[in-house]
Amino acid sequence: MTIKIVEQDFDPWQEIQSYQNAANMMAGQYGATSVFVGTMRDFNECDDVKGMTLEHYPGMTEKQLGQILAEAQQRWPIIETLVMHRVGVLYPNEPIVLVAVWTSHRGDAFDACRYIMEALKSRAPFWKKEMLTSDQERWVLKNTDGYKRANLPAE
Amino acid sequence: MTIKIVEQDFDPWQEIQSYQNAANMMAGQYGATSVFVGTMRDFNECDDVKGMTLEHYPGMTEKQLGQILAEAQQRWPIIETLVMHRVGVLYPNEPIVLVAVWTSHRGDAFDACRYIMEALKSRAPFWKKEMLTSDQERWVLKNTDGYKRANLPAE
Amino acid sequence: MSIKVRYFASLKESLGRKEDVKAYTGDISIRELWLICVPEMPLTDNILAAINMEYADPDAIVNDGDEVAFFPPITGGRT
Amino acid sequence: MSIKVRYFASLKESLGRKEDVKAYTGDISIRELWLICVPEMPLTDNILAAINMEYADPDAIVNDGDEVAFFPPITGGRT
Repeated sequence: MTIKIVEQDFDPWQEIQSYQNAANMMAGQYGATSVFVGTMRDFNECDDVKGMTLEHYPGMTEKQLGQILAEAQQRWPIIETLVMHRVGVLYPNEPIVLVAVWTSHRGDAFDACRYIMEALKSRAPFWKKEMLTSDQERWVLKNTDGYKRANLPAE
Repeated sequence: MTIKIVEQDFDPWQEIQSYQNAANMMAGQYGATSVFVGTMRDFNECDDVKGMTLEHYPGMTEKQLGQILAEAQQRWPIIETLVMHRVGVLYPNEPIVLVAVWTSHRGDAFDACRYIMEALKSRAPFWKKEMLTSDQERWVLKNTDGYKRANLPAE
Repeated sequence: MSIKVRYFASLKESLGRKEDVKAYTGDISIRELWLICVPEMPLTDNILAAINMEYADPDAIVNDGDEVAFFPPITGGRT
Repeated sequence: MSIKVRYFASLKESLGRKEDVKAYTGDISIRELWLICVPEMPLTDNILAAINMEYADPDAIVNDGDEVAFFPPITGGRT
């Protein structure tokens, strides 16, 4: 179970590959991996966004994410979990968040990955400030519900 | 939208990375990626498994998978999808199946990825034959329901 | 013309062959085609059928030139 | 001793500072602490609070040595 808060751009697929190849993964034991990657888009609420600053509350972030992963491990038979989240200045097409869950069976992997992602969005103290192509800056006001289908152009 | 049936071992994370870097992905447009990878374990129904042969029905496999992806694209606003499935002789820890879905919003990515995976298991003509460490061979008789929580050691 | 009948996986192994080709002698159902090709074994629920790579019921009609397949329940994907 | 009060994101920008340190003068609630630190602004539902990095209600009691934080709704993850 690993939580990484990173200040530099990262390649989520390479991170998963490295993590999976690490010794603690128990090769041959896991049968299912569910991954979610959230990536910065270059538009939001109809305005062009050229960059974003992600602020967080160091310490509380790790504490809340640790609790979320512990809850997930109680609810599902999880073999391993990797959670990464960017902070600092981001540009379009850069990954923001990565959640990867390794289990024996696919239902558990899907359910646990989604649970962690939704819990992260509702409890982990991150704040996004967007920089528009007009050079205006604005704070993103709230998150959406990931279980509802998104019909709006808004985030 | 890409379907690949492959006879050689593949690295799912590298495949996703390459696919995502390809020009048709519309950088900056997608915000969410949901991935499922199914990997061969070295045990099943309490016996040690040292290898597996995956047979398929060439032509029907691609046809059924194509229909599944078309259905998913009708139900969710999908930007891109990659589905890969191994055939031939596999060994423990090798990936069997990869489903990756790129969308704007995370709910759509999760839902579509899971839909494709469940539909694949119920409709794509693949058959597994396990080779046990005792050198016995046996056909796997049926698939499990991925929406039910798995409590049994069986697949 | 003719109808091509293909067998897969454990069914192919049980039968000891991977296909039959039957001369077309008028429209017949999947169930009837099975009787002609595999008279020694009943067509149970555990055997699936496809016509031209689409799943088909035992009562579906096979036409001249069709490719029919019989196979056991599928077991793709993982866990 | 004392209570450390931290502000984040847009709230930090509005206030023009990232923290206050208040001398401890007995147990007080989150709501009372806010009144002391930010008398110019009401503690609305749009401002969340944490005590020692755990979410806390406005009525929760702050103890000596605690770290309290106030911040706007969180917006991590993506889409």
